[in-house]
Amino acid sequence: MPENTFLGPSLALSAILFSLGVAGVLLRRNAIVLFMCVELMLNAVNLAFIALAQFHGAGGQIMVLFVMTVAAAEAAVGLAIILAIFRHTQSVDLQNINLLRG
Amino acid sequence: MHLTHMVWLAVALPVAGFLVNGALALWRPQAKTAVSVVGAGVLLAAFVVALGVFAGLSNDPSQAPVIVRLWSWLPVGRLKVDFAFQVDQLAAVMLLIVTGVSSLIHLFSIGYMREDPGYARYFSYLNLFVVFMLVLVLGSNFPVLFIGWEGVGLCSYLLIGFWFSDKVNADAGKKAFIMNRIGDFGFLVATFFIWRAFGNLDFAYVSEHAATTLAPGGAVVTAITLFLFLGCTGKSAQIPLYTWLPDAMAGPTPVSALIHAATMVTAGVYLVARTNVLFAMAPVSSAVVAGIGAVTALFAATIGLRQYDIKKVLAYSTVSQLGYMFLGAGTGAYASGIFHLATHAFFKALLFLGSGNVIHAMHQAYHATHSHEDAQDMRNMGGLRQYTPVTFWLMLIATLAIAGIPPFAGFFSKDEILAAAFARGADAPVYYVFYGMGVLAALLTAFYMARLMAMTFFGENRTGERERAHLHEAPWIMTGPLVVLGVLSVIGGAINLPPFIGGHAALEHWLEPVLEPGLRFSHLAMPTGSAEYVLVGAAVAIGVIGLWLGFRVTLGRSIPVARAAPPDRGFARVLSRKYYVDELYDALVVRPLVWLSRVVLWRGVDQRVVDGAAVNGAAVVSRLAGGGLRLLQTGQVGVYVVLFLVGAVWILRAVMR
Amino acid sequence: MTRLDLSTPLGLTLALLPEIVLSAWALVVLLVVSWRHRSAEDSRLAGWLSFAGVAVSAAALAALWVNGVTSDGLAQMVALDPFRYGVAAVALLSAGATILLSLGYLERERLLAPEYYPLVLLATAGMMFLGGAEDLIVLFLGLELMSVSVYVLAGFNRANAFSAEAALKYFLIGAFASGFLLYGIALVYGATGTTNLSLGGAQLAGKPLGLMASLGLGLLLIGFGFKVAAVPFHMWAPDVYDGSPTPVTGFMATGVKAAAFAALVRVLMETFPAAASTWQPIVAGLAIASMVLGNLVALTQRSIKRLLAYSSIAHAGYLLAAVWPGTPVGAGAVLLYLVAYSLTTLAAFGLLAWLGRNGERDVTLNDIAGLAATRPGIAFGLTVCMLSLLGFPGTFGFIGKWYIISALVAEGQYALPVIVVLTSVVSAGYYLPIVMAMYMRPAPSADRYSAVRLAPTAAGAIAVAVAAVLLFGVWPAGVLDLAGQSGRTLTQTGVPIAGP
Amino acid sequence: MTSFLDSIGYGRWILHVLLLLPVVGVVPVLLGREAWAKWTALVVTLAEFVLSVGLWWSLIPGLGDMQLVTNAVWIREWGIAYRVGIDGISMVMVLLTTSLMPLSVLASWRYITSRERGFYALMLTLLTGLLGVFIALDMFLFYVFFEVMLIPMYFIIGVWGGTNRLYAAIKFFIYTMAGSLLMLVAIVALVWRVRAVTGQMSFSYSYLLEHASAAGAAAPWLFAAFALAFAIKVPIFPFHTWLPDAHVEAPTAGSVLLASVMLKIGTYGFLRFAVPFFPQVALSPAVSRLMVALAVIGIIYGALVALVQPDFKKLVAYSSVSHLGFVMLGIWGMTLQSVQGALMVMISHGFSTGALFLLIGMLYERRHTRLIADYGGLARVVPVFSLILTLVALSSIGLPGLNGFVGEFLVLLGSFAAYPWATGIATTGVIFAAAYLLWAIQRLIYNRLDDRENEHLRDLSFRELAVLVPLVVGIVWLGLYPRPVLTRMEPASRKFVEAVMPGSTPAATLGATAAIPGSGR
Repeated sequence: MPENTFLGPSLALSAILFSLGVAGVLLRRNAIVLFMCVELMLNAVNLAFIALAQFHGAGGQIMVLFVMTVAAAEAAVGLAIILAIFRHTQSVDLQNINLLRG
Repeated sequence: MHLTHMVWLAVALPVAGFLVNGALALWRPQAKTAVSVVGAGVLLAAFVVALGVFAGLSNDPSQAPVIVRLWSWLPVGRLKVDFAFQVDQLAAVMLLIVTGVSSLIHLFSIGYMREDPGYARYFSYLNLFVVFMLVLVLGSNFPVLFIGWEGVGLCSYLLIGFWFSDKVNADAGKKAFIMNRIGDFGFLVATFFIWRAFGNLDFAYVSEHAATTLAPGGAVVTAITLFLFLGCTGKSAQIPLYTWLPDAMAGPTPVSALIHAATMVTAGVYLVARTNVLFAMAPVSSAVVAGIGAVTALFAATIGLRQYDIKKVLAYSTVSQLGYMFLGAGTGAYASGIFHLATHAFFKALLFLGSGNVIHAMHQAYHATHSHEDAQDMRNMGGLRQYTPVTFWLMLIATLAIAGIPPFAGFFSKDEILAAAFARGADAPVYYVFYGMGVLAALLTAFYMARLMAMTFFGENRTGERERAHLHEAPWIMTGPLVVLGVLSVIGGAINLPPFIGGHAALEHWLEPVLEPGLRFSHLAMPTGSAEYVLVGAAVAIGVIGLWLGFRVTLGRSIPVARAAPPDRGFARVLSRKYYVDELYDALVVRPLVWLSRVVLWRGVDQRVVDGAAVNGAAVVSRLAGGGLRLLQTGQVGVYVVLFLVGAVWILRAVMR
Repeated sequence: MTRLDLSTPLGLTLALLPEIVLSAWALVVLLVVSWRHRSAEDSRLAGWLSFAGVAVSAAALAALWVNGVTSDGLAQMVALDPFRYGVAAVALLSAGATILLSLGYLERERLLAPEYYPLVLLATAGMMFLGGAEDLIVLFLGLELMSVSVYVLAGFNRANAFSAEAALKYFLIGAFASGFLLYGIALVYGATGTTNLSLGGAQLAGKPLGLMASLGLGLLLIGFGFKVAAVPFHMWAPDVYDGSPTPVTGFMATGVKAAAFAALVRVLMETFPAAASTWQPIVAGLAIASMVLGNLVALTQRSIKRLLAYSSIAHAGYLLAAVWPGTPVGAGAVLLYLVAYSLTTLAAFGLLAWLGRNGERDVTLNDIAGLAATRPGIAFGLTVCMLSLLGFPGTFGFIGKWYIISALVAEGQYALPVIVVLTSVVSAGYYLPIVMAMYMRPAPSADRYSAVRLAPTAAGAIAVAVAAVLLFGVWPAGVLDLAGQSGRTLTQTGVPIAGP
Repeated sequence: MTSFLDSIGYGRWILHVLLLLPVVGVVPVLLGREAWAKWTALVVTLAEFVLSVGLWWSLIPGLGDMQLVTNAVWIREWGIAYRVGIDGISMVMVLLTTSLMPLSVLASWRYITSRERGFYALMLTLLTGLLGVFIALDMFLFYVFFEVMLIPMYFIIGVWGGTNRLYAAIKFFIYTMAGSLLMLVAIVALVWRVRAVTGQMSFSYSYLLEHASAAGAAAPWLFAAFALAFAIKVPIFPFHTWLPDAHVEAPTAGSVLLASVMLKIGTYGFLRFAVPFFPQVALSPAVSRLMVALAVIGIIYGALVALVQPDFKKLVAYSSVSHLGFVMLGIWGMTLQSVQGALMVMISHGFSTGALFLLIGMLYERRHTRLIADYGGLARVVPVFSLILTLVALSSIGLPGLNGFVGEFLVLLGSFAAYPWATGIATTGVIFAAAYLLWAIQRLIYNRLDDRENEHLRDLSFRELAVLVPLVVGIVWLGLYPRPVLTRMEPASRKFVEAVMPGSTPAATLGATAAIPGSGR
């Protein structure tokens, strides 16, 4: 076991970053920014994985790699979707995107 | 032929008549000769059978009732109701009266209804009535009696509303049925009480075990008898359920004679006699019966004073006379009640048929001149004795009979009842009051009958100049039955001649086997000697005075024709409007009930509360709730995220509890 | 019962054969469509190829199932039990039906991009991994594979603003929810030291749940709540279901939901059986909220597609109610209900896809008025679907509800079943008007529906589904048995043995 | 007769054939020509009736147990089986159903003019559903039939009904379903509770009945769920408001079957399931007082509301509420007489109310109105119609000598001992019944014929007479000689009463059944 793991601070930082991401999603209206905030949440979790992996073996670290891959895939798909919507509305402001409701 | 076969034959004959006439009514309504032969023929045959039954029974030394079980009707566990007939002395008497009077009235109807398009239908109803009447008097237990009890009500309904195109007639029929049903409610409840107490519904069983099963004067027997009597008030038109009977005069006059005078309406008296032991064990109920009877006798007689429709007078007279019968039965003089029932059947049938002849003549006259005057209003009559002499003499006999003038039939029976009431006064003083009312009613009876005779047959004729030429006596087929009834009204008293003029109370002795259980509980010491003579003398005097006053007052002034008559004033108006009882019932019962049903129950409870608020309300609330929740779905991702986070916070709080 | 030795490559390959076949097939199809992607012909080719892939995968799955293959020792990453097979079957069923329904639909809607089909295959592979995941990593990967594919499918009708909006909403909130799920995985991993579900369960057994595990559980529930469209994480569902191409909607409502539920059941029953008292109230709350809201709001919908979207939220509620007991019977009920619901919903959306005329987005009640007079077959099929969704006896839906109620009552739970049935009564308020419109109202004109032509493939798929709904409704013994066995095996694999 | 039936193995196949034949009959109805549909349906329903008649002789006299029982595994794991069988009660209900069905088909002959194939197919399906309810001895099977028959009726009302049919159909469906779904929960709960005690899972009626005490503390809730389902079906006040709407909107055949058979399923359910499963609850003072009170309210309330209905069909619908109140009173009277009476009311009501609906349907075919005010004086134009209407109305009023009286009298007689006050109040129902029906009859066939449109109405045709005469015969026969029916039901009724209230009927009273040589076998 490593002596100085900074587990507590790492997890706290992770939680703070995650919360920042959540807050961003909650507060922002731009689809791209919103997506960036989601990415922030994912990376916050990655931090937690890394921190925890110090104790629990490689599983966490492997997970981080997968998460990064998945995030990349999501980004690709997501940006394409945002692009598609931009063609229709000429905007990525989510407040204008409410054709579907009720 | 054995007695048992005769019993069912007596019922089967009118059944056959009903079926044949019913078929003819539907498919060959014009075959009037066939209808007449069948309709009256089966009744005459039934009367012959009834004579045979009577003879058979009087030759039977055991005096025990003959029970004829036809089939098992309602067998459920302990309950074993057979469709069975019971012939005993009481049933035999009723059998004779019913078939006899019915035969006469059927014959009369052949003439009276000749011109009616519903001739066949009429006879089928009339036959059916006799069927049910016989079931009523022959039934050996409460449910079978109830078949007849309701069946005669049905026929009464059908016959009152015989000319149904007129709403008044149809209304009268319906009213009769529903008023009777109120009484039937009482009958049913009484039956339930009896079942609970006895576990059996046979008359024979109840008579035999009443003394050991029930406590004399106890609550149960009192309840049974009061509910039974409620049934009687409906069927026999006593206060408070009497109002249908005057309306029932809307039916053809022979129907009024048969059903609403001679037979059906006396069923209540028969029922009390049939269950005499129960009434005898319940002195309170008996007093109620006698009291209601006395009050009704007096009350109806007062209304009779001021009626102008000849049939209405007779109708109130019937109510009044039925009151006498109940006074007798309530006093414990069951035999006297039955006696009066028999004599009343003769003279009242005679009166109705006579009035039928009068109406027939009046109707013919008005019909000939196409006039639309009221053929039943006595103010349009007067002096008819020249035109319908036979009818006049016969009705005069009946009037004397009903007024209690010796030696006519009514004298003996009415006198016995009054004497019994007086005698009962010795141990229950309230009966003195009843007696007084009875005497007063007798006075009024004589008065209104005299008024009827005077207005109809005496004085100037008021029918009209042109019409007068068309007034004729009825044909022999109608007068013939009247003659027979006239003879019976004269000599009818002979069936129960009291000892003080040398008779030996034949009917009373004949009925003894049936009435004996009741008499054990309420023995009646009839007045004898000088007291008896005083009572008889007083009764006769009252009758004579009433008649004299009646003629005197009526003939003493000129009578305007109905069209020109001024409306009654003061108490006369109250009387002619029958104390406003119909209006009172309408305002207190009918209207509130319809209002309750329509406004409160249907529109209120049903449509507003149950359906509106609860059922459709649930649907509306669901839809509104859905609509409200739907508002969250704004299409805005921001809102979705907020809700998401609300849920997230809720879950995270829940896991960390 | 055949036991596979998972330490050998052959054993591993065999164990994952259906998924491997499907994934590989998807790549092959992708390769094919990369040079044949212009004409309707090409689209049809890709479709039939993909259907063949589904069939082959199904055959592999059947081989595993029939032989009762289980693992020798503890399965490490992917479960080898009938529950997985059942869920995989639902996913394949959903995929196969979706492909058949799409064959004509895409042509009619001029969506001639054959990439559609490989995406369906990949999403299906994702579902199978998700449903069979025995490890949180696999679970996450399966989930993302499925989700990313479905994001694209939702927005497949690029030219249509509704479709694009649906895709965007689904994607943004989906990614957001994935974050929660992932965080949950991290915390569970932190609390137990493993990503394996059963081993994690062994770690958590017999002691109170710590803070980290609790938070992990909560975050996982949030993530799954989103995927199964449980209230209050449901807001995306009506919009996305509404905007997506109709066959995709059917696919989402069935396959995605089934896989997510399977994973949820597995996580709760294998990792958190000891914490039942913690998650049961949450599951119950989600279930009740979903049943109530879904059914009530569905009452107010005019568009049938949107109505079915809300109804699918309600059905998520019923399924959550079946998750509540955490017993084998409950797991069996979930599985059976998923099968019943999937069959019915696929048929319903399939019919709906064909009733919507070209260019007309909403099919409302008015648009099916009097349908029965001229198109009795379609009307009958849709009626059977509505009755099955309603849970009416004689249909498969009833058997599903019966099983759920049974599972709840067996645990002495009465409130949930009562809410299940009461909200079902509410649901009659919107299912029946659909039947009513078809049978009891006159058609606007005699030839109103003469243009409705079902493609033979779609008609065949729908007919089979409707027939199955009726058959299993009357003769459910076989599927009940399968579901029951599958449910039982779920806990058996949860028996902890020595870790790696 | 019995030996003939034995020789063809009647008892072994009859119940299955009765259930299957209508479903099989649906095929030719749907595939054949439109014009043939009614003939096919008539033939099938008549065949069904003829086949079912043999049941009359196939029960062992004096035995109150289930007979002709079949037991075939359906869903083994859940203890669900295809279990069917009958006792005296269900036999009579089956015969009631099969006898009314051909009449309903005949009554639809000219009434149904569109989509005939669909209509008659639904009628046949409905027949299977109705029969299934009465002969199912497995709770699962029962529940399936109980619900399945809603569908045909829903379509019959909704497609061939009157102007407000959509509302009526959905109300009927949802209302009934609401109750039955709660019962479903109760059934499952009972099964699991029994399993917890005995270790065996079974939906068998007899097994559950034997072990129903396992319900324990949950019994009141389970009873409530059963009772609610059946109370809605009966319907008991205040769950009755679906009935007038459904009746008024339904085509004649629908109304007839709804009133004559479907309502009886509610009371049958009480007799067969709700009360025997949970006797302690059903007979607890609170529950029995409540049920008796609701029964009496139903009697009076139904009659009073019927009094003021302008629509004759609605009037008859409310009169059903009143009549079914007698049945409920009889069941809770819990004596042999009252239970037998309740069963007789069920049968009688089937005949007389069915006939009333048929009659008003015949008028409606001629004049296209059901409002009483549109008629009057009809007795002059249509005497045969009027005669039958009067007779049927009198039967419904409970005129002794006709069928209506027998049941009501026995119910009241039997209930009086336990509930004198309630029975007394209920007895006033006879007054109100006379009031509302006679008033309606008067306004229909008596009074002046003042509407020119009524002057040339046709009297009943031969077909219509063929529909009505069997009912009239039944009305008179059951009124005068109900003994064959009573004796056939008595063993089952006795079993019910004794099971629910042990020791209530002393052994000495068994005489009635023993003393019937010549009837039955």
